[in-house]
Amino acid sequence: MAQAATASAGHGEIDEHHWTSTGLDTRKLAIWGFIGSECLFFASLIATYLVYRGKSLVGPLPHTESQCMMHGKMQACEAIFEIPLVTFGTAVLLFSSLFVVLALYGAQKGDRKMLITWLSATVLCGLFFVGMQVYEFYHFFHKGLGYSTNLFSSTFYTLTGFHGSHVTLGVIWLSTMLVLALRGKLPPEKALNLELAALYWHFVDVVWIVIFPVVYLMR
Amino acid sequence: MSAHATHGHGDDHGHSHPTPRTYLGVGVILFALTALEVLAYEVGHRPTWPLHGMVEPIVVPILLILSAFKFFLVAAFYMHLKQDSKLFSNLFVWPIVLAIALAMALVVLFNYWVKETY
Amino acid sequence: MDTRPRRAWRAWLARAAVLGLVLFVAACGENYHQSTLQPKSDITRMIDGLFRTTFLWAMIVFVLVEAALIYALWRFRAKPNDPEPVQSHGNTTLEIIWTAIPALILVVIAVPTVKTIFKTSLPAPNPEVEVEVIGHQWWWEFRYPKLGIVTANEMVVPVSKMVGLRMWSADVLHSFWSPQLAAKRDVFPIFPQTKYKKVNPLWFTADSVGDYSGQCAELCGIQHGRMGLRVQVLSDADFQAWVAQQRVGSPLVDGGKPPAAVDSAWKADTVHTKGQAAFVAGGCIGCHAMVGTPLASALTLRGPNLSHVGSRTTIGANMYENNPTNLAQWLRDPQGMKKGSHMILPRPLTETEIAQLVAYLRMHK
Amino acid sequence: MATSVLEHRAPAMPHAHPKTGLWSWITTVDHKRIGILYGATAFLFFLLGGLEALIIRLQLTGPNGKLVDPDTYNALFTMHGTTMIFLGVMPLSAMFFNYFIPLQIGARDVAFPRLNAFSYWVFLLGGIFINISFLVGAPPDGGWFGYANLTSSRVIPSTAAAPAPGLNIDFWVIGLQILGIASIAAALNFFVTIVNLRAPGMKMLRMPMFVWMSFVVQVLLLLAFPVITVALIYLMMDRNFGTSFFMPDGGGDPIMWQHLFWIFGHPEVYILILPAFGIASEILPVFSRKPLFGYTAMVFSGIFIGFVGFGVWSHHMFATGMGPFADTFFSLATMVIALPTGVKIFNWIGTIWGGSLRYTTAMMMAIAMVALFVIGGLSGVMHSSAPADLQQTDTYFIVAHFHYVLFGGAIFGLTAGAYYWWPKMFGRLLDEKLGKAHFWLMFLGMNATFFPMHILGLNGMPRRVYSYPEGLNFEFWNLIETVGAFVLAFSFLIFLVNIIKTWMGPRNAPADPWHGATLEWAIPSPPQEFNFPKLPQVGSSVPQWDARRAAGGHLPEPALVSGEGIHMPNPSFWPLMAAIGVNLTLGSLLFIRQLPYWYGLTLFGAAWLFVSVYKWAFEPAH
Ligand code: HEA
Ligand code: HEA
Ligand code: HEC
Ligand code: CUA
Ligand SMILES: [Cu+2]
Repeated sequence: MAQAATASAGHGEIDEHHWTSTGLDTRKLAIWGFIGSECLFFASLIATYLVYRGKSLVGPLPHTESQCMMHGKMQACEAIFEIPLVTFGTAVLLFSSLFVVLALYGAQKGDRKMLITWLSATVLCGLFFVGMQVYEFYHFFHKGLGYSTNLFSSTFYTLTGFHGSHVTLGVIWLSTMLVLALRGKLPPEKALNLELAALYWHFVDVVWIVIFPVVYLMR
Repeated sequence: MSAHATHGHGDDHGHSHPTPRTYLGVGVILFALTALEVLAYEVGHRPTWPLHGMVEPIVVPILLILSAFKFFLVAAFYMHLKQDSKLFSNLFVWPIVLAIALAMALVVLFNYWVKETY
Repeated sequence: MDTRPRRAWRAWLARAAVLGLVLFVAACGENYHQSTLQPKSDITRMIDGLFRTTFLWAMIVFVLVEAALIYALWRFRAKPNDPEPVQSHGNTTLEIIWTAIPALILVVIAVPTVKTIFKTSLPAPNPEVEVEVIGHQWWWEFRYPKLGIVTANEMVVPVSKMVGLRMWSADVLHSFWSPQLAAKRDVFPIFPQTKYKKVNPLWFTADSVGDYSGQCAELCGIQHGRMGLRVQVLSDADFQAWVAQQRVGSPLVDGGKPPAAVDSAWKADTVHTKGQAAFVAGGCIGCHAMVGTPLASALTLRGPNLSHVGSRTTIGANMYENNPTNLAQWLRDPQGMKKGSHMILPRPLTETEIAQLVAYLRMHK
Repeated sequence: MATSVLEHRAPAMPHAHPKTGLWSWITTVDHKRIGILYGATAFLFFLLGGLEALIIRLQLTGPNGKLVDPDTYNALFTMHGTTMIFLGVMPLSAMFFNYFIPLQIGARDVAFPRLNAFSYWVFLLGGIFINISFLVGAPPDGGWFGYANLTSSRVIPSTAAAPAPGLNIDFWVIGLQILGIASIAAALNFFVTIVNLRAPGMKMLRMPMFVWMSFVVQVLLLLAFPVITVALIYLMMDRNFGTSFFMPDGGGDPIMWQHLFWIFGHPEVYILILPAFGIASEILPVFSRKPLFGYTAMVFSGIFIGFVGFGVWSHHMFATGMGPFADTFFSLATMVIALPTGVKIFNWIGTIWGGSLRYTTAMMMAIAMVALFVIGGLSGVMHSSAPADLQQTDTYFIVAHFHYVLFGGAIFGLTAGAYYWWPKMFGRLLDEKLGKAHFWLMFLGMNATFFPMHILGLNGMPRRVYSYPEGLNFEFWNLIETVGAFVLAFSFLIFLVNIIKTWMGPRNAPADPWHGATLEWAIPSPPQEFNFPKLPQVGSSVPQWDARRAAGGHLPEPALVSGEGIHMPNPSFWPLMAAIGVNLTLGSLLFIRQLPYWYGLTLFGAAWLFVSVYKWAFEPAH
């Protein structure tokens, strides 16, 4: 790891076991490469959503009333989206991004209290967001929007579902970090471990920054 | 070995390390931007609200610009791309450029360049 | 090394080269009855011209590149005690030249390409004959909405008249390909519920009378290999006669009801009446529209319309010649004749029924 | 380098690693061993794909072939294409990535050795998974690009009840998803390795060309695979949960599948060819005794190919009727790729020009790759003209094109690499006489098999047909093709004989049998576990030539050293466990349509994966 290179640097000699050509940490490079790859994953999902926008054959539809099949008969269905709830979820996710940098700051400065406080807050926010999504899905389902009801539902659930599963993975990862922090196993030298999780978490957050307006706000 | 590798996580290249204050500031802006997004949405879709006529036709661009700005803030400050190695920024930016290009190409291919029925 | 075997090698090589050339020339000859190199319509001629341009330039590049390569291989082969070759690392002028020349060649190809794209990819402006092409697993349906004709696997068109096709599919993707007349284009499924319909256009003006074979060109399941088609180009007079004949009992004319005179003639004909009884009893009506049967007007059945099956030259989508033996075998064992085909008989037919049906089907020209 | 999330428990002392035995292979994290595993596995899959091709050829030898049923035939070409591409050429390339990227950049291992092992195991299990379909009688049969809606389960929504769809396509969908995980993991690993583990002094523009092309490939993999993953997920949902992503009856569009597939599929073909380009760029200079001509141009043309490769996908869809603007765009974009590729060809010729050419088998294979690829490339340019492609698409003209680039290009390139690097990998030189026989038969067989396909295609023979009637006169060239295919098979038998013969012979290879230019030739053959006792210092793109020149033309044989004090990563068994977890989780999805309670197995697999990943993360890496 790069931090251990300190010993030999400056002497014109290299520490062979910690040599990296760019001086950057290898794991951090990997997580960024992975994030780059994930961009294309979400791009494909979002592109499909956009292409199929407005092409559903039956309701329910996201923003407008429509005819849809419910309880075995065609009837008028209300618009699906409830903007206030998602807005709140979005804000929570944004805050969690803030919290996790604060936690990382604490980890890097060796401020255990700061680390644990903000990391717990992050995990809670993440859990809240997942909970919000589960609630939302449940609610939508009861408004007649099954997974295969129409193109909107399929693309919507797949896109937000995969985002949600990324959030879930992030929560698991951050919780692991939290446990380590509680056990005092996240000293400043190991802050990088948290940084990797945090990068992933931010990525999941910025994906939502795109999804929120594109899916929920654009009619 | 290059000198900067001695600094540990490779996260400060002579720039000042951001402080919780910066993070908080960014957080406030992010929140404000989200509020603006929702405001734009509401104004754009409620004919009775003030400024509706002005906002309605440009709701989508407004939303896209605001969210791009939010995206930028999180990436630059929270993901430390502002201080970190340029390489990381490249690893993020180019895939995004490709992603946007592909998504736009698909939308165009499906909506503008084909006539469904002859 | 002894030089003799080498010489022998060379002689053989020369002979092989001559043989190769002969074969290659033969390869472009008229022997192939489905060849893209034998265009017989305006659109395929246009495409063929374009192909020849690209082919010519590709050949030029090919010869130059391979010649340079082979020359270098021979000229610079290692000899004992070679000094170390000059360690050249590259040459910017050369790089520019060998980017620029290919770029020019590409421009030469690109210009006719784009021109032809704009000429070929749009629907026919005002076709004289309109045909709807509908792909089915694994046969083709051809409808002439304006002429009131529904037929299968064999499209009949007049010579020197622009034919406009509108094409779609009833199940999976297929691709309509008539190499000498119309090139190819995929057909996409349209189901009754489909809101956004993708109907693909194609058009051609055949320039000589003849019988041309073609084939489905998109993998569409087990019998994709035998989803053939024919296009018959007739003189105008022959075409008019064909139209008049096919209109009798077409689902698009009078709901499949034949003119009264024809109808009563048939009713007096035992071949017809017995055959029709077998047709109903054998379950054929479940999948086939047939003049005189209750479902004569149906357009959405599984199998081809059989009202004029006797006038077709092949059965099973250009798979078998339409003769009594093949037809009988087809009815005896459709799955054996075309494995996987969607023609599944509700029950095996008796030999009598088969004989009756064959006579009946062949009678309906 | 460690992958573990935590290293606090990692004791910094050298471990005694078991060096032989099955267990040592199962737990190995050594990039060289993993490379060999990749190579051996992929070669077996290649033979299997070849066997499928031979049956295809036998069926088509004469008109109205009756050897196999039409459905079996469909399965044969589907599995032949899938196997050759995903289980043959890609992992054969991965063998070379594994073995030679670290050696050529002067590293001790890849960045994440355990992730590397994981990739291999996932690939192996995924490959087995997809082939098990044959044993249960449900081999995939939708073509290697599995066009929807043939591959969606609701094909005919008519009155007659459609038969319940078999598992055929499910094997394919899930198998490709599993293989995708292996590819992404490996790509990430090599990407980081190349960026971060180059020896001191090896700037990016000093990297060997093989490493450069591999680098481009990793980027393409990282960017292209997510797209097909999404497409496969949609297809899986359409098949199992009644969605309509590609089904017109629900408003979806089968063309969406084609776009998503080819956005992946076209970059994929460069994923297949660029490693071979890299290998040729290693071999040609060495046996010409001249450095690679136009190094920088070669680097940038490779990058350019990869970049433009993302903007041409719809040239596979000219017949779908995209309208004149899209046709024009994709035609022109496709043509542009001829330019950087041409730059490569011309620079290769520039490399041998004025050289002193030694015709080893490796050299001959590499030259043949250049010569044959040009043919495939030029037919590619003929397809790129959209209206002309309306006649060519889905005919044997296309089959000719892609076998010239895939067999003439990729397989010749990879075989060249095998001959070139065999002594480094196994300490034994392959027999040159047998090698030349292999070469000539392969060259001959290749042209006999695939050249006539041009003629047949233009003369109207469509691809993917299980038989053809007599009247069309296809039989003569088909017969020649079949003969050619058996010549090819025979050439590979000679290769096998060569391998076995060499295997039984002594270890006779010096460290640098060819007077190579790059770092892998500076160390013993085969290399020791740690590769380099001391990280090399690199001053140019041909470090070994520099060293040789500095030493006055003769280098002493490098000595074996003890490796005392070099920490190598610990062997680990968790990568295999995690790979099993991946396979259980995804593999069990095979049955969700039929038997919902298989969800239990999915959950079990996920739990298994979860535990394995934690074990892996908390296991000491060194
Ligand atoms: C290794 C894999 C590989 C490679 C490298 C390529 C390279 C190219 N391919 Fe190919 N291609 C495939 C694998 C590959 N292809 C496969 C597998 C399919 C079929 C998929 C399927 O349907 O199953 C396919 C199909 C395919 C199609 C679709 C055909 C159809 O189905 O209708 C097209 C159309 O444009 C195409 C074009 C090209 C072009 C222009 C190149 C170019 O990159 C070639 C560039 C090279 C040269 C041109 C030669 C060297 C250059 C010079 C000597 C310079 C001078 C040249 C000129 C001025 C022309 N390919
Ligand atoms: C890298 C890729 C690759 C390679 C190397 C090959 C190699 C070969 N391919 Fe191809 N092929 C494809 C990729 C490849 N192929 C693809 C993508 C398709 C399209 C599929 C689709 O349409 O979906 C295709 C389709 C395809 C077709 C068209 C089928 C059709 O459309 O109906 C044919 C027909 O001749 C063919 C033939 C061959 C032959 C004869 C070889 C030969 O070169 C094979 C030579 C190798 C051997 C003969 C192996 C030696 C075997 C032994 C020595 C036996 C021992 C065996 C064991 C121990 C198990 N292939
Ligand atoms: C389950 C549906 C089904 C039933 C029942 C059925 N057919 Fe068919 N038939 C088909 C289909 C589908 C085809 C097209 C097969 C192909 O070419 O792949 C076909 C093709 C034919 C053809 C060839 C038509 C042509 O132009 O190529 C004839 C003749 C025929 N059927 C006669 C009959 C007769 C007579 C019966 C009753 C004894 C019958 N069919 C019952 C579905 C059916
Ligand atoms: Cu219809 Cu192939
Ligand atoms: Cu392509």
